[in-house]
Amino acid sequence: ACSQKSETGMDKTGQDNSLKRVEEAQKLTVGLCAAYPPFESRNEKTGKIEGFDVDLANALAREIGVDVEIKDAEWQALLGGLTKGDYDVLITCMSKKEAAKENVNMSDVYYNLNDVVVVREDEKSINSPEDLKGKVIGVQLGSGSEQIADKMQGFKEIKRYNYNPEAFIDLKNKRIGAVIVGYAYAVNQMKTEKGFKILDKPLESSEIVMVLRKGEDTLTQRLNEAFANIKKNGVYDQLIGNWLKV
Amino acid sequence: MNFEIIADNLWFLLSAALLTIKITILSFIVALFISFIVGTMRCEKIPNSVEKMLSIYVEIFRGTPLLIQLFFIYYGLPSVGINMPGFLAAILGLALNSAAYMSEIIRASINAVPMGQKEASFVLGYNRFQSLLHIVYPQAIRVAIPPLMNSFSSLLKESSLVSVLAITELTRIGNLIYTRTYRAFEIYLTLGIIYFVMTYTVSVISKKIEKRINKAYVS
Amino acid sequence: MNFEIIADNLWFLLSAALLTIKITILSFIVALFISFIVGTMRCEKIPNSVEKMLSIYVEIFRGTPLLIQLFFIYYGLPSVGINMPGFLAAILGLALNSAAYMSEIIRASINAVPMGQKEASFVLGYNRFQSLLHIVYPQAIRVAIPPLMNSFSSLLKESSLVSVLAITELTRIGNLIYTRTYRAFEIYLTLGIIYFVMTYTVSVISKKIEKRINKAYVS
Amino acid sequence: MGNQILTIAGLNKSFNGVKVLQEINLDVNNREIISIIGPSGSGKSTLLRCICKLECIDSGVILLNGRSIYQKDFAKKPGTKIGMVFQQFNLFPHYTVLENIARPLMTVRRIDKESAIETARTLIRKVKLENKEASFPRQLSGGQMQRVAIARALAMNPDIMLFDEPTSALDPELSGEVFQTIIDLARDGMTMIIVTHEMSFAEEISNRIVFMDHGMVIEEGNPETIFHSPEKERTLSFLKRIRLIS
Amino acid sequence: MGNQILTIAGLNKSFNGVKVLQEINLDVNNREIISIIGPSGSGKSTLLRCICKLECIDSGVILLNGRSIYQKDFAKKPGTKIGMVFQQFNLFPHYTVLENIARPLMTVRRIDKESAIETARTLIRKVKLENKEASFPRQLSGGQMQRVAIARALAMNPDIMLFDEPTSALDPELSGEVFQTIIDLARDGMTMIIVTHEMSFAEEISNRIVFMDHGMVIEEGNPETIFHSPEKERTLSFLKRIRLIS
Ligand SMILES: Nc1ncnc2c1ncn2[C@@H]1O[C@H](COP(=O)(O)OP(=O)(O)OP(=O)(O)O)[C@@H](O)[C@H]1O
Ligand SMILES: Nc1ncnc2c1ncn2[C@@H]1O[C@H](COP(=O)(O)OP(=O)(O)OP(=O)(O)O)[C@@H](O)[C@H]1O
Ligand SMILES: NC(=O)CC[C@H](N)C(=O)O
Ligand SMILES: [Mg+2]
Ligand SMILES: [Mg+2]
Repeated sequence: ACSQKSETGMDKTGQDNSLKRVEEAQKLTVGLCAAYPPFESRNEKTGKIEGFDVDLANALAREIGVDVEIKDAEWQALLGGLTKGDYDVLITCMSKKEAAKENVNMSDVYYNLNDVVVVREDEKSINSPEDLKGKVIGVQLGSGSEQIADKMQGFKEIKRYNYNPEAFIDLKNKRIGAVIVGYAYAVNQMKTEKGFKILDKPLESSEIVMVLRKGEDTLTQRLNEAFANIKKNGVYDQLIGNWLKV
Repeated sequence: MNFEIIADNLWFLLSAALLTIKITILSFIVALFISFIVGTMRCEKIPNSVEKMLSIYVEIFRGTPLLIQLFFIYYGLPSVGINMPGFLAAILGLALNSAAYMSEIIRASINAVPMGQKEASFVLGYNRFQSLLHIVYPQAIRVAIPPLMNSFSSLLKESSLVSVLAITELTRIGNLIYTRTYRAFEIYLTLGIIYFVMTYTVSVISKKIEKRINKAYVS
Repeated sequence: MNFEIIADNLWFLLSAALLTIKITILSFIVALFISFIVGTMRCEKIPNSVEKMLSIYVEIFRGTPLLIQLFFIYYGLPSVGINMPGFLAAILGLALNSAAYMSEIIRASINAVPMGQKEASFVLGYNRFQSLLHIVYPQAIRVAIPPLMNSFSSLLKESSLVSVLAITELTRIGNLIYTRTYRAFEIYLTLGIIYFVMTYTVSVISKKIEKRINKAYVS
Repeated sequence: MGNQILTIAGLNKSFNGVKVLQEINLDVNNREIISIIGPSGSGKSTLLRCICKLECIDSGVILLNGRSIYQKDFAKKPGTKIGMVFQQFNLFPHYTVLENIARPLMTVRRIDKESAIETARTLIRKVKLENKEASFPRQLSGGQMQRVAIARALAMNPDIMLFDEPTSALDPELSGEVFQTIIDLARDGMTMIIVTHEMSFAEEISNRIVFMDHGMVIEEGNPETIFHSPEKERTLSFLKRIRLIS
Repeated sequence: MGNQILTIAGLNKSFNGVKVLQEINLDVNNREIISIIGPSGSGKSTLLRCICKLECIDSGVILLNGRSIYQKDFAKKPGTKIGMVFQQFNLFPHYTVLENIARPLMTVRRIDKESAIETARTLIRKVKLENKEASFPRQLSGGQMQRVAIARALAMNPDIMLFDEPTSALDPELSGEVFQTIIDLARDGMTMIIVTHEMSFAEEISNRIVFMDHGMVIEEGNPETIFHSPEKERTLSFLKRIRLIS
């Protein structure tokens, strides 16, 4: 069942040709799931996919000297799509834990993201993660937040949504008591939709990485170099300022 | 290929299948109820405005995707103050959708009862309601059962869509196992088999019932 | 209520609707092709094993949810080396599913052509293929068109499911707009209207065609 | 006049603007047996259907025992019941013979089950179908079905019985048994209006013959006169045609 | 023997184990006109259907112009064409009269459109339907349809024509025109086998009458003998019955 993997990552001799492939194509194909502002989402005015990850991808590609093609996909399909060969790299706010489910290459950590608990503003009974016992909480299916929730004990029920926004709608409509989600998302969420608050005490921190196919070391290395460069030249900080400043 | 995952999760899958069956049966009952009312009313002389409304209901639910109907009911309606739990929304969405199709079955079946039956009962002194209950329905139901069994099968399959409302029925459980194991082939194959066994059972039962009805009518 | 969002995104919605139409038409064409082959073969004398295989194909695709079929094709098949882009998987899934239903329509329509027609053509010296092409199909198609138009409508609605394969057709665009704006009511209402307009158009066209066929057959 | 049971006066009826019954006047005395004859489409069935309210009328009066059949509580008063026997029998296929007769009694008259069955049995004996009471209509011959239909109508204890071509759907051999049942009824003193194409039967059983054509009563009188020396040309030509065929 | 066009010897045919044709022997000479008569179910249609290969046979030989009809390239050799006219006409409803005749020529014989139409027109004139060539079958009377069917069969230039009760589906008035067409054909010297229940027509047109019963040829001979002094009891009783009815 593994035979088809050679058609992408390795050439016939088993050599890693991933960087060569990208350079020859003059294009880095980036997979992401555009339902996670501020990292990636579809601008409702322009219809373009935008966000921190998109700008990061562009900055890195510029370093390498290629173009970027963004491919939007279902969150649940991303890792499968990567192994199938649909993308060169996933830049989609994916944590090491999320990616570890599959045998993949990971870049250096490009962001540290806390998972937090979000509740309704008028919520009195939940003031710390411990208060979540006996409550119904919502998470996005297949996300790191889901893994955290699965590890914690004592919920009445974990509702697993295709997308975080659905969880927030249910939170707003009092169908669930809390949502566990990445901090940046939560902050962004509260900009568009009032009536929520973030519990002070964060849950766990996740290391966000770029994810590549197993064995594609040359491309992984090149991306790490490029990342180091933009960190040095200030582009990275500018991106943080644009998207993730709280 | 690795079917250990399936073996590990079999219990999980089967109890989810049970929920799928429960959802299907519940929404079928509700749909049956709605479709009988709608189908019957559309056969009777009713005010034009009511007839118009019913036909709009049928056309809308048959003319738009079930997926959109489910999203609208569950995520859309709260903003006009109608807020219901996911399970209820699922049942309601499935039932309203199926009922639109089923009401047409009921209507056709009632119309298949010869006019003379209604006339005979009227002359004997039955009122509209009695005539319907004692004379028309019992005959219409024989005609309606095979297509209604078919609707039940469709409902069983369509219930997979309520997974989008975060209800952990069979399809959702499949998705869940998938995001943990990434063994899509084995998982969706298994789901397919479970669904197939269910719909196949329904079709076998349906054929038996049909045969019995036909036999009763011929002998 | 806030329909500004809709106004802002109307252009996107409409171009997504165009993609929906494109997907529908493409898969309908593929389905038509498959269903003609399968439906025709099941009417002709073919080896028992082939007949068995075709009937299994039809039963499986009619007996399991389209959603599962899509998941299986897109996520499951790559692990046995069959790897295709989402768009292709969508078309293939929709087409295989619809074709299972449509092949039964084709089969019934071919069987509705009187035996005498095939016999007359045979006696005149037509071979099987010529008889099919010149005599049987033209007559079968008249019978098949209304139910096939209905299948087209169903396909249009079912194409909403391919949103789960991350194809930015109408339903997924709706979902994406909704991720940023949270205006579920307005968005899904609009989606519903767009779908309804499309299916309604199909049904109007279908009625016109039907009328024309009937007229041609009666006059 | 005191024993006039049915009075029809100035009855008009049209379908979609086409006059089907025109100024019909007809009086039926108690215990009288009237046969209506006339060509196809002359309005015979429509007249019967107006009398038992299966059709509404444009103008005119229909009185049964002096009460308009359109009075609100008409069917509830004693002496205001009309029995109708159809050409197509219209038995209820999902009821046995016994149920066909007993169920309407239970449903409409709210008679308890035992008495209903008793009445039904008496009537089944009357139409000589004792050994068929558990059969379903589909297991009976046409003649037997029609006799059940007559018994079913009789069970409601009607003041007048209407027959719309009761033997037209039957083979000639089967017509005999139905005629015999009607003759028995006549002997019991039932008031009847019979639409029929069987001239010899009409002549034998009737006190009066009504000849209709184009929605009008052309001529009426005793059987002797109508069949052997009708006044009107139209009656004569109709009778000639009918005799030619049979 | 030299002008024997069709030879049937030892033909057996059964449906699901039931013998329908038993040891049929029949020779047809060139220009001969044979009528097959016999009671319903005696196998007349089945015999014709075997000759034109609509049914396969259990055993026996069928030779047309000395060649087995089961030879591989049978229909491609000259002098091996069979025309068949059905009781139900079986015209192609989606073709006009002209197309019904011309299209098979184009499809089967690969004759070019102009010549096909020309041939078709000649035949339409022959069956006297000049003013109907653009009509569709549904716009024709039964007699006209059957004449088109005859013309269609003739167009293929057959060596022998088979007719299976060509007028049974027609009103008596319409039968005449079809008979006339067949008589005209006879005059042109066409070899024909006609299954018919019209005894007077059979007597008038045939050189030979074949009487079948229970799948066997009971008696054959010239019309004079068969109709007026048959040898076999069965033939006599069949003819008596037929005359009684008509
Ligand atoms: N429901 C209807 N709608 C329109 N026209 C009708 C309807 N019922 C009857 N008619 C017309 O009314 C006329 C009288 O019909 P009716 O059935 O009373 O004739 P009839 O004397 O009973 O004939 P028959 O001997 O054939 O039963 C006919 O011209 C018929 O076409
Ligand atoms: N396809 C079939 N399958 C089974 N039995 C058949 C089939 N076709 C004909 N038969 C049987 O074969 C026998 C001969 O039938 P055939 O049609 O040849 O009789 P026929 O002489 O043409 O009668 P008719 O005068 O009624 O047309 C009949 O008993 C018929 O039931
Ligand atoms: N693009 C995305 O949807 C990111 C998902 C995110 N990792 C989460 O925890 O939900
Ligand atoms: Mg009548
Ligand atoms: Mg025959």
